[in-house]
Amino acid sequence: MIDSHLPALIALTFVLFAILIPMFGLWKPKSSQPLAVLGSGIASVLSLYAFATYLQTGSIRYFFGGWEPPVGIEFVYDGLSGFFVLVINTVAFFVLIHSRQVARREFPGKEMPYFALAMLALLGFNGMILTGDLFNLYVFLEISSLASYGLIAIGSRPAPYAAFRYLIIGTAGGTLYLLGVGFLYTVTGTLNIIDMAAMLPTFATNTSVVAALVLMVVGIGVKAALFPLHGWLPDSYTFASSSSTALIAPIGTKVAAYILFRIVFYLFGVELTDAVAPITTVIGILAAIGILYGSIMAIAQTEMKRMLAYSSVSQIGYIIMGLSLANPLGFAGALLHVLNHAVMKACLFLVAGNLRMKEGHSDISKFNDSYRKKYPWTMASFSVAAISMVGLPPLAGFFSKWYLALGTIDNENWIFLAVILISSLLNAVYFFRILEKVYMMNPKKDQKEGSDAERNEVGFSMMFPTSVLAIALFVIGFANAAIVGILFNIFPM
Amino acid sequence: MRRQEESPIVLLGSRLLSPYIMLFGLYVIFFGHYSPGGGFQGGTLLAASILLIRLAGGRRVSRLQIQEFATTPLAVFGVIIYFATGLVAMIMGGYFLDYEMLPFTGMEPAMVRYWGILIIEVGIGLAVMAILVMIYDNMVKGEDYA
Amino acid sequence: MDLTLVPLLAILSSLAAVPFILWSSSKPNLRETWTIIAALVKFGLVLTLLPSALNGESVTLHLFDLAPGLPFALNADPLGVFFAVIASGLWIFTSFYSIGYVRGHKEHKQTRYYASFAICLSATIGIAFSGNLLTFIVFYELLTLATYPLVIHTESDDAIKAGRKYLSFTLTAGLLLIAAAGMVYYYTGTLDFTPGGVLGDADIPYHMILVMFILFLGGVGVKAGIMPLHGWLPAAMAAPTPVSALLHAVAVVKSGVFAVLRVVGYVFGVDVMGDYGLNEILIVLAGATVILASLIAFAQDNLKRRLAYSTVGHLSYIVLGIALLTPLGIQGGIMHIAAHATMKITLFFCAGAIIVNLHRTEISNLNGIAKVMPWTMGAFVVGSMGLAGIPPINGFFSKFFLISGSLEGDMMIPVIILIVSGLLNAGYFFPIIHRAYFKKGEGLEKYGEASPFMVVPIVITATLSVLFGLFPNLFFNFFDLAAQISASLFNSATP
Amino acid sequence: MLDFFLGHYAYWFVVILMCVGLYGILFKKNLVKKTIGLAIFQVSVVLYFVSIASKWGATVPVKDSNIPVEQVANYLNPLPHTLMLTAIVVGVATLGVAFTLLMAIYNRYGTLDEQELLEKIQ
Repeated sequence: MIDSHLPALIALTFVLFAILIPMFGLWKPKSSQPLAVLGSGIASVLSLYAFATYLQTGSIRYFFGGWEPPVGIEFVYDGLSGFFVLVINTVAFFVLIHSRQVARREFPGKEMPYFALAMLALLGFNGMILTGDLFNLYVFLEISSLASYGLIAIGSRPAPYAAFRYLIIGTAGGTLYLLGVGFLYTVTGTLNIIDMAAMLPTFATNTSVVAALVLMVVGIGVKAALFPLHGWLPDSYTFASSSSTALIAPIGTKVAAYILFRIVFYLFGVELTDAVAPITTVIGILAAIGILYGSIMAIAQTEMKRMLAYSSVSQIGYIIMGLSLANPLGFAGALLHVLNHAVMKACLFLVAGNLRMKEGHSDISKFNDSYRKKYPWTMASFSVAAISMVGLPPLAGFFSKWYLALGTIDNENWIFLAVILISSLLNAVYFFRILEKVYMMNPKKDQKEGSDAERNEVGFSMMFPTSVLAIALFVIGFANAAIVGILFNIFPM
Repeated sequence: MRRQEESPIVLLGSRLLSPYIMLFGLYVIFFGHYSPGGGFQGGTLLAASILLIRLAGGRRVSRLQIQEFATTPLAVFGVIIYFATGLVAMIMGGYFLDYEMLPFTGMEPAMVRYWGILIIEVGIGLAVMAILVMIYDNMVKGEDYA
Repeated sequence: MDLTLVPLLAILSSLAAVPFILWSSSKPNLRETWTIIAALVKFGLVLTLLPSALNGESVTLHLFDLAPGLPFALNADPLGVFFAVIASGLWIFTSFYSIGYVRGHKEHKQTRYYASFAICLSATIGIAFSGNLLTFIVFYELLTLATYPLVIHTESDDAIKAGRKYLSFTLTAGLLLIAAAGMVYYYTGTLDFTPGGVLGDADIPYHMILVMFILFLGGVGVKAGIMPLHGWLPAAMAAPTPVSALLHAVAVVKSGVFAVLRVVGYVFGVDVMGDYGLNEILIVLAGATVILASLIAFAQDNLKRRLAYSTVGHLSYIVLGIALLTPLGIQGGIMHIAAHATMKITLFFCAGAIIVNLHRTEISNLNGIAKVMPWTMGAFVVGSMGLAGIPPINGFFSKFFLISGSLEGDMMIPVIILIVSGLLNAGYFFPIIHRAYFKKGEGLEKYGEASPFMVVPIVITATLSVLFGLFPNLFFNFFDLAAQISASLFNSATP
Repeated sequence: MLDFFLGHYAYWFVVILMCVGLYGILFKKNLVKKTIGLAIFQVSVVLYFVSIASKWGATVPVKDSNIPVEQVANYLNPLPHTLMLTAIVVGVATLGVAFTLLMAIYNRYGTLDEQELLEKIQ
């Protein structure tokens, strides 16, 4: 009986905990974080169970209020949404475990609002992924965005300004998306994705549809930080508190990328998308530029979180590029990269959080030899995640690049292939720079010798999620054949 | 020109208007399920009536109306009404918010829906009112929340 | 006896030693015992595969899928066993030698050194036993990564620079290899190493074959030190000498050469190489490298750098032999893998012994050292004579086959290149011997022979060079093995 | 041509409003004015939705005994209006968050001028 309710239950878990946290939080502020962990933990278990159910019985459609579409709002739990929900909830679960210490240190006294907002943001993300209704998607988009603005504003001194800039750009993007939905609604008279997908082919030549597609892609592109629209991202990720960044960075842009997948593959379908406007080509090129731009900018950064933020711009490019290839290999590669990048980036930002916790900064130029003595496990996790980002086998990062590379070869798109390979090298430059500093360099003679440093590792609640995510990279690497097998089945064509 | 003391005319006018706005808000909420209206609009009107007094009378007067600390629980309570109604429907075997499944015995389905929607609207109205007042209060306090 | 799991165990045996090495980092004796146990176990495991390899059989193992349709496949075929025997056998000597060298030199961070070394060996054996290109890439990149800490072991500025150079060369190479593998997979749908190649049956436009070949060349050519991709090798001499000895004379560079053979013989196939004239590219590059590297070696005063350039030259002997595409040429190339390994490791060991014992790295300082280090310099003579191609050392044998191979293919230029290069080898090695034996040294009174930990491996490897020259089939039947591998490439190519 | 302009006057109004909003977002230096621009931008889309749902001579979609259900033309389409109700709520929430952020910015830096802010942050 519970099976048919799963899509709603996943999202409603977050509603429940978004209520519970303020209730208990007013009375006992310390209970916020355990509650948030519990909430996301329940959601992760439900998503895992739902995905297992999906693999056995197929997709689930959930009609709210019993009204069948196109009248009512529905949640669609199919392979794509199931995969994304599973990824983001699991990653969020680990990040929230990590947040306990960070919250106490970086924003004491604001735990209750922080974790309530985190729940709302996750509600928004889950809702965006699960909903089968374009307008409902907009609402969830705004819920998640508003919560994200709040989460980003909780941070260092300039954080509110970064959040405000994100708010302006993000809301404008959301509004453009809404306008696009309006155009489609005037043409088709429905808002349900499945319903609209059936009708759209007859309106392919309608200029409203062209405009709608462009508006929606631009609007979502802002949220996904697609290359020229990424301006908000570096500042937001740098100035926000460690735990906000770790929560939003692996999840936020992925969900926006998910919407692009939904629009391109499910709403319009690839042939129709290309017949309407050369969207896949354009976003492919933008993604390629973004990959190179992000990597080069990352090399230029001296602050670790900022470097990782630019690296995110680059990595989201991989995902969008996989989408633009529009073949099974590119699709599987992009989705695998969603998983890999979520895990890698979460791990890397948690490492940055660990360093900020202990050192008070994450400035690369101050990294030195002593770190490997002081934080052996943190730095080991960092190494694993970094090597995976570079894309060396047998870690997870290699395989998503492998499938993406196969996808580009399949399309005979040699430029994209070159971009993927070059960017791996650029990744190597900015990650090995840190590894070299921490593991390979002798400190200068006048500095304190590395061997004098005492071991000063972060506590279990921070180390556990960091190391679990690092180990997950090995597991994903070795199990990728099974994962990709599932992803191939999800491919909608 | 800024004046610290209250203006009796404004306060009196607001006190006169406020109950009518509130009444209209209640009307909008309670007739929302079968005519134009509903929880959002009604809640906004309720909030307007409260905010009018707060604007005109300042904190001293407004404390007599709804205390600041009460807004969060009220909002949570409103959301809980909404959430619980949906959940009850779910537990009774329907979809979330499937009013037909609500456990009102001896009523035909249409009437169950009628009452179901009304309960939801009340919840929403309460939540909207409380949250709007909360936003106002927090802004007046001018604290740095970020 | 069921051998299915042996290749996997051979790979894992040194990897399994890593935790023990790390765990016993504060007890040097115990730590080094682990290394030696791992080396012996590994060698023993590899040896058990030898009989079946001599029968031309392969031991295959499909563990799990790395990607759908691309299993993590281990395939201990004759070629793989051949390479694995050399690498794991020489690791035993290097382990003993390392103990002498590292302690004698009082190196820091010895635990990291031994752990990285063990991982390197796992990766090398993995490369030897890879059954398809994807598995191969996995180990190839692992080797890159594990060698990096060894290259910059001294942590001096030079070493850091060398490390960066090494990484930028090898990582780029790895990416090119990935691209090449992707293209092969796209056109043929398989990445398995098949004797005779997989590209022969596929319908591929000429320019694509060419692109793939160039990508492969870039991918494997870096580790094989083909000019102009050799730049990292002399720089990597900043590493401690045992590293240079095993990795930069045997494991890493031979993996590159081994990869060339895999690509030529098992991916492209001899026929495809010949039909498209790809071997000519390889002959030109390898021939030029042989001559140029020898000439550059003349100009080096640093002993290890001279040896490094000599390595670059000799690697291209092997590549040249493969590129001849004649049975004897390939046989000669394969034998030269073994021959060069024993000879060059001897020379590097000697260089290391000199560094530890006398703290001298420049050739111009080596006057008269034969008097204090007779055993070491004796071995040095054997090694350099072998590289110059003087019988009865095994270098002569492989060179003989290389020349026969070129004659078999009616190619005169490679013959000339090989003969000239032999003379050049003699030209840059004999002055060292001359200095050591016939010039008068200064300040040598207080020194004696190096520690037995170092001298014994040196003497053994030098003896092995001579023994394999006299009896090529001694112990491991290298000669038969090489002949058989070479034949397998041609037999299956002509159905 | 004139018909085209006059016939779509509601849309032209929306377009102009949208441009005003965009101008505010892009070119105003004061963050409050930017926020106002954002609000105008959002409202223009709301008005667009309302305008597509407008219908002459139709009534609210509550069943009227005088108008048979079959005469759909006599009932308004309620959907765009309800959607916009939600969109307005979203807009209000956005404004709320924006002003909270602005207050935080003002408390920390004492200015809302973008130029000055950037200088102070650097």
